[in-house]
Amino acid sequence: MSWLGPEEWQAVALSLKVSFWATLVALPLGTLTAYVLARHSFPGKQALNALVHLPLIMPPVVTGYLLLLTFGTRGALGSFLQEWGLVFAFRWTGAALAAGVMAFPLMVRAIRLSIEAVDPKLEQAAATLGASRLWVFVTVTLPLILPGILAGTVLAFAKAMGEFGATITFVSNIPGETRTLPTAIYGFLQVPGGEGAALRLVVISVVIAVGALLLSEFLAHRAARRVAGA
Amino acid sequence: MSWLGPEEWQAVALSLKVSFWATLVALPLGTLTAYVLARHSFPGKQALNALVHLPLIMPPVVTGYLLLLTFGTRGALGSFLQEWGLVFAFRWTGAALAAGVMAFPLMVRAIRLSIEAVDPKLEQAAATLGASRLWVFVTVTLPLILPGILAGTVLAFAKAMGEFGATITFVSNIPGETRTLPTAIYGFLQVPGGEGAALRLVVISVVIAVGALLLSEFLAHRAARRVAGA
Amino acid sequence: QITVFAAASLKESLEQIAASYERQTSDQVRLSMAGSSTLARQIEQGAPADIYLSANPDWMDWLQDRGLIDAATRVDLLRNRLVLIAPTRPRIKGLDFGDGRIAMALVDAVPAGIYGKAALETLGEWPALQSRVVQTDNVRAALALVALGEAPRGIVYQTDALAEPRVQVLAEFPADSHPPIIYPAAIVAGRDSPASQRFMAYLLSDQARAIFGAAGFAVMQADR
Amino acid sequence: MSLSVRLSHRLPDFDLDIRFDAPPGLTVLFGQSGSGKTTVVNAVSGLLRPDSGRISVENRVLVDTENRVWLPPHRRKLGYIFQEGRLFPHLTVKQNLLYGRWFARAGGPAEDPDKVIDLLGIGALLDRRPGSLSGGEKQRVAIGRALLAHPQLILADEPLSALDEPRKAELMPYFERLRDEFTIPILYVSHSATEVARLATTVIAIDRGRVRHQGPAAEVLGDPGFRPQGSRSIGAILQAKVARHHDDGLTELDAGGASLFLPHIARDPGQPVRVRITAHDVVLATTEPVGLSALNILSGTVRDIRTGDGPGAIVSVDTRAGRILARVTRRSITALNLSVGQPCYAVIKSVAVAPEDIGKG
Amino acid sequence: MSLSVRLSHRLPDFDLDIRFDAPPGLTVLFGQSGSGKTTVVNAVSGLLRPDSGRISVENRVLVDTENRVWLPPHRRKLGYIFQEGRLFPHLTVKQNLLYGRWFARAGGPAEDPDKVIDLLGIGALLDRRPGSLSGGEKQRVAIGRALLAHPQLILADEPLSALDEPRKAELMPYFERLRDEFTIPILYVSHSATEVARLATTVIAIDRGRVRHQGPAAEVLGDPGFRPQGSRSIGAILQAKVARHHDDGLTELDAGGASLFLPHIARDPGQPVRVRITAHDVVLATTEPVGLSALNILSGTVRDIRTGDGPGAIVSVDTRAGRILARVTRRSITALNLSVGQPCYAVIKSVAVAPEDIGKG
Ligand SMILES: Nc1ncnc2c1ncn2[C@@H]1O[C@H](COP(=O)(O)OP(=O)(O)OP(=O)(O)O)[C@@H](O)[C@H]1O
Ligand SMILES: Nc1ncnc2c1ncn2[C@@H]1O[C@H](COP(=O)(O)OP(=O)(O)OP(=O)(O)O)[C@@H](O)[C@H]1O
Ligand SMILES: [Mg+2]
Ligand SMILES: [Mg+2]
Repeated sequence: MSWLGPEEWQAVALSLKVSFWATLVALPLGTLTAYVLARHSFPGKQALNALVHLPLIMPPVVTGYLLLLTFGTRGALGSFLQEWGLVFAFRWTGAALAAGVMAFPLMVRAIRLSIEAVDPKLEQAAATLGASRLWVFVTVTLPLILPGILAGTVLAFAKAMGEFGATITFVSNIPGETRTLPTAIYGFLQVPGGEGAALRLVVISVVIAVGALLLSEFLAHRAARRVAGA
Repeated sequence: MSWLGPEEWQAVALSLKVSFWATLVALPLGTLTAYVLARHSFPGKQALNALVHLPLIMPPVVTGYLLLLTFGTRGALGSFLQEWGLVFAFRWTGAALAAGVMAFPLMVRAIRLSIEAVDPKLEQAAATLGASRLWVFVTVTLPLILPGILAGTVLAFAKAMGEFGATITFVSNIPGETRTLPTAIYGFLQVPGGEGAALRLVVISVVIAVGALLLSEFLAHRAARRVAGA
Repeated sequence: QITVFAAASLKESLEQIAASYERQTSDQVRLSMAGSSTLARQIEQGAPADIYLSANPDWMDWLQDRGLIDAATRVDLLRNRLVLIAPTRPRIKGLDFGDGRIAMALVDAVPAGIYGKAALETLGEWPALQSRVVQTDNVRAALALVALGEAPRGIVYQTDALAEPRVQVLAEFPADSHPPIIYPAAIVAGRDSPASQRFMAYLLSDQARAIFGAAGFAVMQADR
Repeated sequence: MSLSVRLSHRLPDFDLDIRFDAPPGLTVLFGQSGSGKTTVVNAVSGLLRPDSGRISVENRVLVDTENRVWLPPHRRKLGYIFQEGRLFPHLTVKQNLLYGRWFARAGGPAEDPDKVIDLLGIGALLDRRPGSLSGGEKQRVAIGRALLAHPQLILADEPLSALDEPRKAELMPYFERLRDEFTIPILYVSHSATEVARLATTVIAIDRGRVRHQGPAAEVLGDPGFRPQGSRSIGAILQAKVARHHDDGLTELDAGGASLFLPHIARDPGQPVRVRITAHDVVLATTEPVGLSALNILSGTVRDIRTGDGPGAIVSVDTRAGRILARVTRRSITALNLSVGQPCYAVIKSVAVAPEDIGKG
Repeated sequence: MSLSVRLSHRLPDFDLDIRFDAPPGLTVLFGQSGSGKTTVVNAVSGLLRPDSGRISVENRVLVDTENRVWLPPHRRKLGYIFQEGRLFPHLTVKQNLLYGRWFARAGGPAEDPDKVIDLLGIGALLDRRPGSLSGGEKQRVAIGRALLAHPQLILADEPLSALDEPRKAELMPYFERLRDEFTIPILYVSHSATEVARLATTVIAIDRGRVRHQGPAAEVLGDPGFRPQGSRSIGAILQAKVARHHDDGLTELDAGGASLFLPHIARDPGQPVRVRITAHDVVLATTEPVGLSALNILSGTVRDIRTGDGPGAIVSVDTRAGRILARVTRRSITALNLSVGQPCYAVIKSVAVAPEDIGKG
């Protein structure tokens, strides 16, 4: 498309990369967290639950600031992880982290709701047939919560595509490294006459996210039809 | 608490009011939308689905801007509604609208997942006992999706408490009218030395939202225990 | 009652001014603080603003072009200066860009960033420094990056640098290295009332100037 | 005809094409697992929309695809006892039971809930929720829920299969009462020959989606050629009247002039009863037996002898009480030299007639 | 003892306190709805953690609260047929059937899936998902799933209740084979006297959470004082050997020297069988009857006469074949002047012995 400059394409590509990785890494963690919250009770459970929801509650800037304090080069965890070669500050990885953190509560909620809807009697049946807890999860729980996983994934992906406040606060806006679609859009909106360019980018990001949404609907529909038994 | 000035208390009260109304109005609409998306298929269904997700996908500033264009005093819908005495622009009602719109996809997703998990056989059983479609919904579906409704409500409320970008873009940051907690936090972060005050407000908003979260967990837990049969 | 839409960076000073103004008159002042662009668009959409106070002339021009402000009332209220900052330790002096990241506001979008980029271009440093620049959505975030030590250098307004004890000012950019940093104010079209005029006048009063000055702004002469 | 069903519907791998007309009373759908019984019931209930067909109950047309008539399930005035319970998990047992009443409609028997609860033995469960009930308890609540909905048509899909014998024996008279006193049409799916024999007015035997036998219960069950459920279900149904109750606990019946002694039947003298005499419980004798513990010895004439591949044979004997079927071995036929037209005696023990096999006339 | 259960557990409104020891073979839990059968089975399976107790199977301790032993369900090597199916809705029938194999353990009979599928008649359903199966089809898949899991202990909670008689008749020999050939301990819940009589090695009758009767099947079922399921379940179990197959389709059994003629039994001469003669199928005679279609007439001596409140009585007769119970009316006892010690004849029709009531010895 000729109406997008190379810088914009770069932002599109970066946003895709960031959202993809944010979603991918959040998925197993989110599933685990959702499972633990849905099926276990332990001291500190509600604290974990609140922690997961924090990014939703706080203004994104605050979340970004806290990420900066924690995962920045001077941050407690950041300096520790840096020794392991894992750098977030001013890197696209940091953008992915911010997007992942912001998307996490949405993902966990969706998956948790699905897990709570699984009939424990089926899991018990699997156990009597010799499946250990892990196998029960993999062969029974997981396939049954597929709709929730899909919903959580698409919510997280959409959120990651749209995340702006925490990302720019945490990793700034470096073209080619952390300049995602939303920060580019924000930039265009700050200058008079930038609306046109902003609109183009909004359309692109909507098209991508809606595409992901439709794909997830299609997959969920297929899974549901199979379970209903056709 | 003496460490909050009257302006801050005003912001707290306003945020509560805005979030409460945003959630309250979104609830029936969100439930209806979720039901339609979960149980019906019609042309344009995926368009509706995409529309619901838009606020999640687009950067909040864009959503706020679109709200401004649509519901502002000069906006197409805004000027129409104004004749009916419904003014959103630069009013707390507008803040509630922005918060509601931003929270809507989260609420719809949660409720929809729950509806999809309800066994249609139970709804059929209710129909054979004489319940019309509406009654089936009220007496069977609704009580069974209570966990989803609670999850959707608390997600929406938390999101509304934290919503900033769309709100400030749509209704500005007018004390007593549209200055919610997040916009107040933003204001403090824009001036030197405001971090302390910002932090206090963050703590308040976290306390409120976590309180709502714990309440919802407690209610969901009770509902679940009752269904499991004690 | 009058409503003032003002750039968020003016929050503290304006709140003090409004307070003292309210003490002196029976008028009530409401301050709505947000980004200049946000406010300008809201005024375009009929926001109930009486006075607009922008952090840069561009958005004021944008409104003026659309006839949305009362051009006759427009004044350049304040000036600011651009400085290079670093964390307080180690102590350095001079226009030393060091190595590592340089935190700035968005160089194509946010005024502080635009001015900063212009200054660096004038000084011929931009090509060399460009790749080291990290951009934030507002100048306060750039300041925070330096204060936290995440970025070893930053370019911010003097007003911001003065109030942050964790940073030191290395140098001030020459005033001619960038377009003048001007905060214009004007009464919104159709909002011209005795009350708006009274407050506009108060903004230019000595009392107000003293408050702005204490915050680090350079006060313009009311010569237009 | 009270219940008229024309139904054709295709499912992947299964093809249903059913037509039957049943008079008022209880119609049993009989057939092996997977033969399409539940599918038929679902079509009558409106939960399944058949590809084509017409179903009417006492002149109410429930569905008629040709004339585009479609009554939605909630307007069919049903009491549907599902094969799998389907209790509402969020409601207490009591709320489940009274659910149908909330939508109470005119007509249909207004059963007293306390009586039904008592009959089903679920009085202690009222405040519980279905999640913690045992299998049979769930089944009983499901029965109660359907019966208390003021139904004008009862659909019962294997309602008693999860229950123990004494409980079954308690519930069968209840269905008889619905059939006889309230004259509600009942469509009843069952695998049990006892239930069929006792309750059925009409039997519809289906097999792989098609009706194989249909007719009055006495006819279908008395037909020696009908044995879809194993030979045990063959038997004759005799119409009789209560003649007298004896002090030793026996009830004397008058069956077409012949006396039959059975264990006490709780019905007043003069009332009609019907008695199922299963063929394998009848002993034949060529000379009048003496010194036997069996109290009922009916003289008659051999009407028909049918032998199959097996060692057994079905002998029909016409007696004053009606036609009686006896299942004997071919060896006995040879030994006794039985032939059509020959006089003989049918020996029936009083106690061999199971209490479940005695029903209201 | 193969299966040893000591169990006490409190539920709201229900208090379970069960202790029994069962020898190898098939142990039937018998009792009315809500008596605690499923709760016991769940404790054995590990799905319920009892408040206190000890359960062991063939010296494997599954749980011992005192010594803090707890084997989780997936290590108990079970094949649990649930009362309510519990098929995996996301897997095909085939995947459901083979689920247990994925976790295949050493030991337990490695049944050929094709054979089990064939026996259950579910070959045509393999690619379907449980959602679209009929009630009985689901039940059959659930049985197959448990049997194919290489179990070392089978728990069957009313496995046959949703099935029709012919299918039941086909499946019962299969459980016999598991019991006899593979010697897998089986804990089996049933409401059906036929199943109990045919399959049970040991009967545990429970009532409101307590064991009321326990012992070998022949003993418990032959005890005239035991009639929890209505009088039909009383009967004697005779041990016999196949003597000969006759051309006319009858099989002659040798029961302690006496001959019994029954419809063909598919077992080789010399093999042991056990036959349940229900008390209400036996006719007593004081003089040797002649000209009767009944082929089996055993002479013996009245051992015991028990009368109750009803019109009936149970007469125990010692014959060469073993003790036989006869249910007759008190009127007959008076008429025949029966008394203890008196010689008499027990008349048993060949065909009165239901095929379901004949099992492997
Ligand atoms: N969670 C629970 N809370 C309270 N009572 C319970 C709970 N679970 C079971 N019960 C009660 O315990 C009793 C025994 O239940 P169980 O399921 O063992 O019965 P059962 O003998 O299997 O009956 P059925 O033949 O009807 O299946 C029942 O009365 C049941 O209501
Ligand atoms: N949705 C479906 N898709 C494909 N086949 C189906 C579907 N629903 C039912 N069937 C098949 O239709 C046949 C009839 O099912 P139905 O439930 O009517 O049997 P049934 O007579 O009630 O049997 P049971 O006694 O086992 O309950 C079965 O073979 C079943 O597998
Ligand atoms: Mg069925
Ligand atoms: Mg049970």
